[in-house]
Amino acid sequence: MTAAQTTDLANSGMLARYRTMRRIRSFEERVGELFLKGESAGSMLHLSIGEEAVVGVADAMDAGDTFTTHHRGHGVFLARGADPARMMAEIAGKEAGYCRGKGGSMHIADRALGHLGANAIVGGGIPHVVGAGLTYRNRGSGQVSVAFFGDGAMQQGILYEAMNMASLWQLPCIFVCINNQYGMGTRVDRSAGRHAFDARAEAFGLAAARADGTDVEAVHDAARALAAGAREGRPAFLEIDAYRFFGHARMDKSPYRTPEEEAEGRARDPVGHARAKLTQTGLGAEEDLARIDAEAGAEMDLALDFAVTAEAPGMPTMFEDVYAPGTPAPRPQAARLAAILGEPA
Amino acid sequence: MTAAQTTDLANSGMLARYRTMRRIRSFEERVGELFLKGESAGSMLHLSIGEEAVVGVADAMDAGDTFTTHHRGHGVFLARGADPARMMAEIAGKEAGYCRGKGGSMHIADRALGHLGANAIVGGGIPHVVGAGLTYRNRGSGQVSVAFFGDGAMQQGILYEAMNMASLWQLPCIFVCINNQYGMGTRVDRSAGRHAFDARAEAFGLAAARADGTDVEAVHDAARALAAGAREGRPAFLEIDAYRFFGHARMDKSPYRTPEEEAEGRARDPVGHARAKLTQTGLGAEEDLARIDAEAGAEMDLALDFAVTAEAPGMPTMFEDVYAPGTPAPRPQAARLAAILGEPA
Amino acid sequence: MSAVETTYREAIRQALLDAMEADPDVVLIGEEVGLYGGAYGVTKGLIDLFGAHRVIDAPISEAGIVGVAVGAAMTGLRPVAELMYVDFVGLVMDQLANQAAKSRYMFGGQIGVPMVLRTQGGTGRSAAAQHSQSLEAWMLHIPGLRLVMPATVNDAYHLLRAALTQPDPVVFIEHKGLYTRKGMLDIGWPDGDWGVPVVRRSGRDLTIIAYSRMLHEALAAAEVLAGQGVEAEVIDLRCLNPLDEAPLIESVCRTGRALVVTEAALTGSVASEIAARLGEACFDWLEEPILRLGGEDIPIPVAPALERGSIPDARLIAETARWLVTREAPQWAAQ
Amino acid sequence: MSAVETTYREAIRQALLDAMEADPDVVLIGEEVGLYGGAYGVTKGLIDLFGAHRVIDAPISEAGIVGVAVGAAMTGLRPVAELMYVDFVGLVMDQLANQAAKSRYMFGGQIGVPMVLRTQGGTGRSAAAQHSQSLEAWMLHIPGLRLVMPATVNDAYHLLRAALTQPDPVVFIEHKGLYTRKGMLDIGWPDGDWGVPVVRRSGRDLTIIAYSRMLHEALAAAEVLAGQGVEAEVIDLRCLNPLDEAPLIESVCRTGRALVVTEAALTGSVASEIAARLGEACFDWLEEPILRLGGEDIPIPVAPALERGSIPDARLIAETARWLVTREAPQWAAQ
Ligand SMILES: Cc1ncc(C[n+]2csc(CCOP(=O)(O)OP(=O)(O)O)c2C)c(N)n1
Ligand SMILES: Cc1ncc(C[n+]2csc(CCOP(=O)(O)OP(=O)(O)O)c2C)c(N)n1
Ligand SMILES: [Mg+2]
Ligand SMILES: [Mg+2]
Repeated sequence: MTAAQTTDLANSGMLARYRTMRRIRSFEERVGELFLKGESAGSMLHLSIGEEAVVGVADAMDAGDTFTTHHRGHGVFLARGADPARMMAEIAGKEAGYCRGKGGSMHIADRALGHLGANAIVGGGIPHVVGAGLTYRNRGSGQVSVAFFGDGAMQQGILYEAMNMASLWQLPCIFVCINNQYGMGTRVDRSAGRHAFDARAEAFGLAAARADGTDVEAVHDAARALAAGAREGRPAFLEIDAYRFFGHARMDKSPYRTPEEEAEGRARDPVGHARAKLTQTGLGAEEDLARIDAEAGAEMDLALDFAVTAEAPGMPTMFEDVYAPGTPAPRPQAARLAAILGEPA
Repeated sequence: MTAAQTTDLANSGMLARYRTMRRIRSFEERVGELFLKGESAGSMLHLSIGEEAVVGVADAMDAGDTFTTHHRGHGVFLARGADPARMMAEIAGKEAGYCRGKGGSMHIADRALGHLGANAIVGGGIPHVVGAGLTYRNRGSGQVSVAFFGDGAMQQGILYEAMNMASLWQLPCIFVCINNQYGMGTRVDRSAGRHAFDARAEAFGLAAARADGTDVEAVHDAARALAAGAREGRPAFLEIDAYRFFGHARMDKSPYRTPEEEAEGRARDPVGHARAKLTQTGLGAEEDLARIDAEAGAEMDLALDFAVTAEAPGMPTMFEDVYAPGTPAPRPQAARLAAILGEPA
Repeated sequence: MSAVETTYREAIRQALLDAMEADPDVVLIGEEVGLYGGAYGVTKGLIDLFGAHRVIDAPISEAGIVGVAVGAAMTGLRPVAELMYVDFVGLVMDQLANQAAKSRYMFGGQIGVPMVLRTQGGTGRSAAAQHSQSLEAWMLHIPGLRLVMPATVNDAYHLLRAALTQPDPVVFIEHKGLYTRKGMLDIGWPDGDWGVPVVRRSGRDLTIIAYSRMLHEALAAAEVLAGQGVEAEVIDLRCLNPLDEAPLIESVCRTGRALVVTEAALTGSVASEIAARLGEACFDWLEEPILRLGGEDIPIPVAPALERGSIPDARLIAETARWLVTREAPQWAAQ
Repeated sequence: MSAVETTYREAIRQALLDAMEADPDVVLIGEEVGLYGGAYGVTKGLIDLFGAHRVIDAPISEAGIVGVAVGAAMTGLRPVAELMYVDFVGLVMDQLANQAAKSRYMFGGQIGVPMVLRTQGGTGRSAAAQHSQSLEAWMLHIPGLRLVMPATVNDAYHLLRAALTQPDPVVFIEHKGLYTRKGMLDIGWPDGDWGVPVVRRSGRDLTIIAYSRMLHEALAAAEVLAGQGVEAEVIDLRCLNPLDEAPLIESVCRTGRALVVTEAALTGSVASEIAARLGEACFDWLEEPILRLGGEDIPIPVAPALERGSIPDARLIAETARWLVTREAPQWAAQ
């Protein structure tokens, strides 16, 4: 490829990444609406607004690569190609959702797109990518598996067990810490004795880097470099420095931080930053960007409608998927009671 | 104190440390005999031969300080003043043992001497010293709590949770890794992706040091420095570089390592090293050292006899100590059966 | 002092507050217990009253938190470790079952671990499979632990105060669906002694045994049953360990019928243990089999209707109890 | 192929070996499974046959090991994770109960976790409170898991082979006291189907239900009882989940008496669950209460005599069974 071609590619890539970030932002806003309509399954909804630069990592992954996310994983999955309608339906607990309305916002997964599962246990999904890495190593498949998690998970012991095994066995794994500065109400300086997290990863033998979560291109460059190494068996750690724009979940009004701090944090807006960059560099004309924004909004409105009007799962489905079809399934209580109290035939 | 006085002290200290190391060596040899006599409670006996330099850490602790150990903790406890007879009796599962014959070799503890417990779960006792540190911080008591564990525990997640909390809260804690190069049959380079363990501790904000486990004085100097800082709220990590002279437990003949390696490892003998140093420097005359050796052997012979002739605990004691005296205790099965099947009075 | 109306949440907060004032060694340690005031607001404001050395915001390190509490308890403090959801107990079972529960025994009685592990469980918020479980059966199976699950506002206060005087580790499990529940709190008057079940309603036709949130479903069911001429006795276990079985045995031998209710997945549940014991103790007095009602043996689904449908409620309890007494099957069991 | 005599240990090793030859996706991962050959020698030599990429020596990171197995299973391997002692399961309950067991359900059936967790438990080696437990009751309480505990050499082989064909996670618990036990292995002939209890001895006077090492104590007891004119039927559960209760119910309804035996601490044990179910299903046919025998509700003491005395043996089973049938109390219950 000529240099010109590569820059074209990079440019179109930037525009594509902007579009994806905007779609994430619009999606999360609709999740808020879904909740306000009283149509969400529960209130444990964790918005990734302010963390859209994860798109930079998603774009550094190949088609066959897999990943797990934490509870704040909507953005990552959208960046990996999720259908927002099926996501929103899952968040609403509907049969048409990715998980038949059984998992909800914190447990979205999709085998087809390599999403091995969002997890509601902080740190719970991290070792799964090491297991995936083991599969890829043994098969020489060249795939990489990526764990996305928050700064809070940096204090979970299993992360270090997982990093050590990836390092010891040189597995194709990437550990991505989305540091949005908070675990619920606890700022990172109140949760970590020392929070140069890359130093921790290095001490376990990983290639480590930090990237500014305001700049999706910086994140993308860092991720591309680490992914190339990981594919060769040099597991890596990437910290994305971001800010959680809103409360931990829908109920949290963040009384534990100042409006000033929030204003500063929200100024570090990856979507706005990318938009400005595109206009400044002339890579994206205002009308094009406006159209992208409008399309994203419209797309997510449809997703919201789809979720609201979709069917709730039928009662008997509750007994499905506990075990694989064709294997002994749990006996419903009603059947048990009937067997005990029903007249002996 | 004059310089002369301090050196005198140090010198007598060196002699005392030699005596303690020799006593540990003799004790562990008797544990082997206890097993061969078929008088030990089980065969899960982990000898600390080759790790006697832990005396250097024990000597850096004050009277009120506390500690926990891993399963290979006989040496540490002896260095903190244990009565070898009661220890041996516990290893034999006798009522006269430190734990009434309920705990055995892997679960020796003694409140009076600050031993908060040996642990058979790798890493299990580590967070307990952080809890002790919390108590001492809240009370401003000036005490320090020390966790002794092996290189294997460096791969246990809870260690990092514990180190992070000690670092975050600046607690008076010391984490001592006795690196004897092996976890059962796994050499440290097969268990850790990167095994510069002090780098791991530093990444969590601890003061970290390594010391040559062949030289008890080097261990002692490092421990004294770290203990002074820990007492002021600067938690620390110390790695003692040692070698496990014999098998993991009584049954293990170490087929996974070469005789050459074992010969080299056993050449790194802290007891022999200290003895040579004392004679060379003229601080210990050969006859004095010989007397110390003989006394240690005689003392441990007595401990062995005591353990062998001591009484086994009575059957009813099995129901004691599950809960505190005076609170509801478990109902023996025999009583339950009698209540069900016995004729209703 | 006379009774005042308050909430289950407030009663627990009051118990913590009073215990901390009465005993300077009581400290709280857990995620978000300080500045945030607790994920469910139970510890709100306590950090302002007692400071950051006694109300300790911990990192997300559950195993470490419980391990720290064990060590603090061994050395003289009386820690209340908080596990935000009982669903996370899988991360701390080693520290709970192998360390906290066994230390006194392994060490021949020398070292006790007087700590309380506060947590909450249960369904009701569409929090899905990892935030809605009822895992008390795991704790019941561990000698050395105590286990308490209050259902009423008054018990929430008194049983927590009592737990904070115990010489051994107590697992204190609250229910997320009860925090806003109102009831009378009488600081001078517990519902009953530590370890003793309380008869919440008397009746002659059958005995319904429940605990935690299911107690209220059972009482609602008893009300319905009364209207149908069936008098149910309702007993609240309160403390699952220690447990004085005598009142249960006395009641079941009198009524001849028992329904044991739990919100947990039925298989391997507390209800199974109680049923097994009653089957042994009351055999000669039974008119009908000891019957268990519990959650379906499935993970908790997020869809609200499925979640609700997967655990017992007043209607199911009433219909099953009536079935047990009258032998007339309810509609849903007709076919 | 005809039957050959071998040991429980060898049968398990053979099952692993045959499964690894039959299916290249089967990998072993655990502490000391490779060079060391397994703490109890079960995997001896397998690393030489299959290499370090399929027989993986893991660091001492139990939670991580099970988490790695979960991820490997999700992506196409069939991992056999080994937990050296079931006592360490407290470190992995989150990965086991919240991850392995619930993934298929939470993800709407998309992602199964076909892994086996091999471990061993039980008393007999004076290994003390943290190396002698029987914790299967925790697993029984987790929907989504399968649970198998072989007692015989033939089952050790066949149930492990069967476990390695299951689409869902199987916890396979061996007994440290059975490894050297000899028995006949017939590779062409399982003792029974997966999930179906097996009648190991027929009798008319009572049904003794046991599993794992307790089966052999029960059979020895039945022998003694026969000499006293009491014919005990002895049933081996084998698979605790899935469990086909029909054979248990049929037997107990026929004999009218049941004794359910476990080595675990009795309270909250598998024996309690079985007793509760039989109490519900066999009520009208019972001559006597369903009786449970289990380990005392205490941690396991290290003193050999105390350890032995804390769990059931053939003598206690025989005397209790005889008591149940003849209503003549044994000496120790006389006073
Ligand atoms: C093991 C575990 N502990 C605690 C929680 C409760 N919890 C949910 S999210 C959260 C904060 C997580 O912070 P972080 O990892 O930084 O992710 P973020 O929410 O900031 O994206 C906590 C404590 C949990 N779900 N799992
Ligand atoms: C949690 C846990 N995992 C595994 C074991 C089995 N085990 C006992 S000692 C040991 C090796 C420990 O190595 P290390 O920590 O270096 O201590 P050392 O034996 O070398 O003194 C292992 C794997 C255990 N007791 N606890
Ligand atoms: Mg965060
Ligand atoms: Mg070692």
